[in-house]
Amino acid sequence: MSALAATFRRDFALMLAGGGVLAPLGYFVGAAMLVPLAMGPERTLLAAAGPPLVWIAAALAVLATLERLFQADLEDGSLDQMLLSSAPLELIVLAKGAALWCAVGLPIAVAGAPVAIALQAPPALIPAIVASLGLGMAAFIGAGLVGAAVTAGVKRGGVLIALIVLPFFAPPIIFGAAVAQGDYVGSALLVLGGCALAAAALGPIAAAAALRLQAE
Amino acid sequence: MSALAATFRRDFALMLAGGGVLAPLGYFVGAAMLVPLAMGPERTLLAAAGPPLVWIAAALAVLATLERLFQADLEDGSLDQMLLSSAPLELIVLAKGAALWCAVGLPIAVAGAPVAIALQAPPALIPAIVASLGLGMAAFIGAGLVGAAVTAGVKRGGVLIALIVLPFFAPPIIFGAAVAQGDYVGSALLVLGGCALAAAALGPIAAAAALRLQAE
Amino acid sequence: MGANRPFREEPKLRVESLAVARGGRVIFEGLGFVAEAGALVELRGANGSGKTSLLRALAGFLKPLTGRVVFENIHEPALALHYVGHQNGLKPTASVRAHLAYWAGLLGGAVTGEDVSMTVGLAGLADLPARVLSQGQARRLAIARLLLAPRPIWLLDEPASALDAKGRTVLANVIEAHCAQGGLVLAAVHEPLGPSPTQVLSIGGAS
Amino acid sequence: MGANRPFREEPKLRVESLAVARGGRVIFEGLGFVAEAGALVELRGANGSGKTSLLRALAGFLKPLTGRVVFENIHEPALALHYVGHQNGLKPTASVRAHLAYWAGLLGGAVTGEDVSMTVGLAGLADLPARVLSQGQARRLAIARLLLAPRPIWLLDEPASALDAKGRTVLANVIEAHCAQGGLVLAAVHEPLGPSPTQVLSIGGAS
Amino acid sequence: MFSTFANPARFMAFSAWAAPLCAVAALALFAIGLPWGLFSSPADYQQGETVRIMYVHVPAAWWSLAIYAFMGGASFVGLVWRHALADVAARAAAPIGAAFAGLCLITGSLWGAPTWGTWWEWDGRLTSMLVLFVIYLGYLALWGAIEDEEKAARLAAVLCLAGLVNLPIVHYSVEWWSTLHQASSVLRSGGSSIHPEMLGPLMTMAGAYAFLFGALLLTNMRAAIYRRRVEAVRLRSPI
Ligand code: HEM
Ligand SMILES: Nc1ncnc2c1ncn2[C@@H]1O[C@H](COP(=O)(O)OP(=O)(O)OP(=O)(O)O)[C@@H](O)[C@H]1O
Ligand SMILES: Nc1ncnc2c1ncn2[C@@H]1O[C@H](COP(=O)(O)OP(=O)(O)OP(=O)(O)O)[C@@H](O)[C@H]1O
Ligand SMILES: [Mg+2]
Ligand SMILES: [Mg+2]
Repeated sequence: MSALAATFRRDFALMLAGGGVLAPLGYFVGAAMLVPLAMGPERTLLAAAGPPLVWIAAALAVLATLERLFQADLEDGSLDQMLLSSAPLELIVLAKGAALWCAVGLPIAVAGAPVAIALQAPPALIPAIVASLGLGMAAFIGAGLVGAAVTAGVKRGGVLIALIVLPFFAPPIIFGAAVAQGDYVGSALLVLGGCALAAAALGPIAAAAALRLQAE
Repeated sequence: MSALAATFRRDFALMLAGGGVLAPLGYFVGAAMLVPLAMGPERTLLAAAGPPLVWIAAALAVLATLERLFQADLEDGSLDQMLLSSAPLELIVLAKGAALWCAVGLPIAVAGAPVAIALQAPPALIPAIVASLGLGMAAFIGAGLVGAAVTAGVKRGGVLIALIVLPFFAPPIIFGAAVAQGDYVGSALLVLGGCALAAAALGPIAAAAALRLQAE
Repeated sequence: MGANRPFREEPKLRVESLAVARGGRVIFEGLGFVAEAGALVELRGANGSGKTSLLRALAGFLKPLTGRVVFENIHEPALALHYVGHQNGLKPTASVRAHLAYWAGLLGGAVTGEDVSMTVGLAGLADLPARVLSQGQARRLAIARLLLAPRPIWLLDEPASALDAKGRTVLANVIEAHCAQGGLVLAAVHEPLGPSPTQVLSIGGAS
Repeated sequence: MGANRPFREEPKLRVESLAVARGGRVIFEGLGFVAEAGALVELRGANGSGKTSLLRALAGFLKPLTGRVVFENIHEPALALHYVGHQNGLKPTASVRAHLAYWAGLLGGAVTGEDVSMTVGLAGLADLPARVLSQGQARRLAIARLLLAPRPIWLLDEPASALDAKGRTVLANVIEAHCAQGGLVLAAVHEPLGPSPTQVLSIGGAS
Repeated sequence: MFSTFANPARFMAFSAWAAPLCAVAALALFAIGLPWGLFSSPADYQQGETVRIMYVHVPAAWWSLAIYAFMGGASFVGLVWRHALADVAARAAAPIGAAFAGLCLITGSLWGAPTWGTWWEWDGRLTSMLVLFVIYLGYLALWGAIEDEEKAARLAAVLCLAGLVNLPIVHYSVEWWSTLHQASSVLRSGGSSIHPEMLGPLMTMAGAYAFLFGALLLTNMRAAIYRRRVEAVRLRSPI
């Protein structure tokens, strides 16, 4: 177990170091703030189109943090040590994902509240939006782990990763956007919960399988 | 001069290697395709809100390619060689920027046409949109060079870079979105041209200054 | 499992007609040898002859083309190996202390970081981020892994690179102590490490 | 400017009361020496004593705290230096040939890559991406830079690391030839390079 | 892994005659199905003649899903039993599946223009199908990005298995969020509800697509195996 605790602590610390939580947050908020810029001042339009875009900003913010997730470990030799650990790689990857969720997913979910308001989401929906983002982030990260692991060996995989991972981001985004628009909130949240569970359970297994092949 | 040619050729080749032009394209198209997913099927809404979002997708696609631009050079020692080159660093950075524009900016501008159509932009506007994207990409890259240089030393700068660069992305996005919406197209294109020129002229100088400090 | 406890299992390594290919080219074929507990095996060969490839195949990172690698008298296969490769496996932003703590957890270490960094001569640098370490200091940190968690078999890839004279003697002592404990050390080298090898394995000339 | 042309300028390096600090800590101070054309200066010192810092200060990458570095009889300052550091400066996806072509352009080289890769013993690997090169092969590629473009002053940081015996002799010959041409070589080393140094500079014990 | 090439040897023998046979069968069924569907089958009472696109569209859709499922199975076998032939099969099927998916998208939107009055709509089925198409592309892109075949095969297999989750989404999308696209009328519990006069040609075309897939798959696999054999020979000769 202490291998997992160590991995979690280490990765969490690494993500806070340099840039810190602020960085992905900045990306998220920045990307979201581009929307009003692009769409112009009409509040009606923004009110209609804005809220779901919170999800795009969130998805892309996660994507930006995924590229180097395993690539760095592969290049600097850390992956070798992960493979020699006393704990199975699957759990170690799970711990890394958990650290990512705490360091990036959670802050973004929380920041989702002000951002959603800025994008004219009805205040009544904010709690649901934050909750849905929290679940959605878990789903994104679970799927992202696989994409990151599969492309770890590829140079500039960060953009190939987008091609591979975005399809898997589609379901959470669709249902998350539904929440943001106030459509069938309850059931959408359920589906998101399902996505999150499935991703958290299957993601690490697939990612570990891919990583074993990466270490050469 | 051959130093610049060599830099351009090398960087262009590096960007095509692994992932290739397809990669940033995939990111761009992927990000743009998320919009309808998030906004749902109402085509009227999409027609109103969609086209400007092409610019957000484009901006974020560039952002994704910026992170490692100088960070890798710093870590693997290539920056030292750039500093020892017979040509001034400013010009070498310019050449790198030019390579980035050709390998990423141009393809995205071209891909802007189908994407804009998918986002319900009026076909008559497509040529203007593509042209504006071409100019906007130059502006993005010029500003991005500075951000990449300043954050080269920072781990996971890719997300910090967003914070630093996105403000500079705002003007091109505003005017570019105006073009996408068919507002004062002509003058907007002029402004974009101005942004592009300014960024291409000043970006490399500022970036080079920052890089000199990075090499320690 | 304390660091002081010798390896009663008498670990043994048997390699049978091993062949390794990289990127579609056979690097070496038909390699076989046996290494007993307490042995120090030096791998020698020209640049590109396949020393690193062999070590990575032994560690299980690289699937061999043919042949097999057998560890005998190893009770916990997950805890059998240490690998110190060309790459030190450091994170630029993490401090020396943080690295030791992480590895202790990851590899199931029992020793405290303080003693270890003292041994390898990193005392006083505990709070520096790895980014600022000198080449040799970084290498010492990687070598510190060997002392953090007791594991019977050590696979070392040019462990002495970038080390100064003092660093080399420390390394030599560490290796000797491990062999004396009944550990098994395989090291790829270009020059002798110091302790006289019980076995020297030369890998065929590269391209 | 052909590679064969000796350096008529008789390059000369004068360092006066140099002090370098890293991250707020003074690494060394009051360092002064003069190196004449044709000299091979070996820098020695424990890990962390500041060899790399000194070389980077001489190269102008690192701003010294105090003191100054003067190059004499150098007509084109931009073409004065070669620097081979701990990092080889390779791009994993670029081929050996691509690297040589790039450096030739960047550094204003005159020689063709073929001869060079022949000299350093990379012939036959020209099309391999740097990613797959072995440690020593990568080092050889970095050393090939020295031959690509003729520059009077070479700053080498542990140039022989990861090189096999053959590689070391090649390196020694290259250095001797350069000095014989009136070039100037400063090399940080832990063991002698081969050619007898005209000057050995020891940097004070590290913190 | 090379021991398993004894098995591919048998496969080569089998495919040597199976591939052309599939090709012939496909041609024959197309020869029957196309005229039957495009000319002699009844027009739809609402959609009129455009309904005939169905005979191209629907089989393409079905098989693009089936092929991905097939790839999933092959990937699983390749990963678990390290069966070289399975890797080859998955890789060989991908471009065909991608082509069918693309065909489904194109014919679909061609069909949509007259019947729905729009080329494209972000409706559940259409979107999920587009996602499947992108997954195909990602799978192929990954293969392209990794030089080492062995490694590419395993990594792509992992990706392919992960992508399986999209299949049920595509199939049930019409029921989950019922928008434009019509629900299943053939592949549904409780028997098909489609007009038998249409069912005939539709099934003939489905069969034709099946044999077309078989023929293309086997030829692709043969080509890949020949390439790998050359590789194997090179592997045996040290540098
Ligand atoms: C780009 C647009 C379209 C796409 C991507 C698309 C996609 C699909 C897919 C994936 C299936 C197979 C579903 C399954 O069996 O699981 C399907 C079946 C079908 N599609 Fe489409 N479709 C499109 C447009 C249309 C249009 C415009 C029509 C007619 C109005 C249509 C009529 C049908 C019919 C009749 C079936 C067979 C349903 C069944 O019996 O299972 N499609 N389509
Ligand atoms: N993917 C690949 N494609 C082609 N050749 C490869 C690939 N990977 C490694 N090689 C070759 O395999 C050989 C063995 O490399 P390896 O790192 O094992 O050598 P080494 O003995 O460790 O050399 P060194 O002493 O320089 O560390 C090298 O010649 C290298 O070029
Ligand atoms: N940013 C920094 N903050 C604090 N200390 C630093 C920083 N950068 C370097 N140092 C210290 O400076 C010292 C000199 O480092 P340098 O790389 O010059 O040593 P070196 O002589 O090259 O050692 P080696 O032989 O291991 O290469 C090291 O002790 C290192 O820890
Ligand atoms: Mg090696
Ligand atoms: Mg040094």
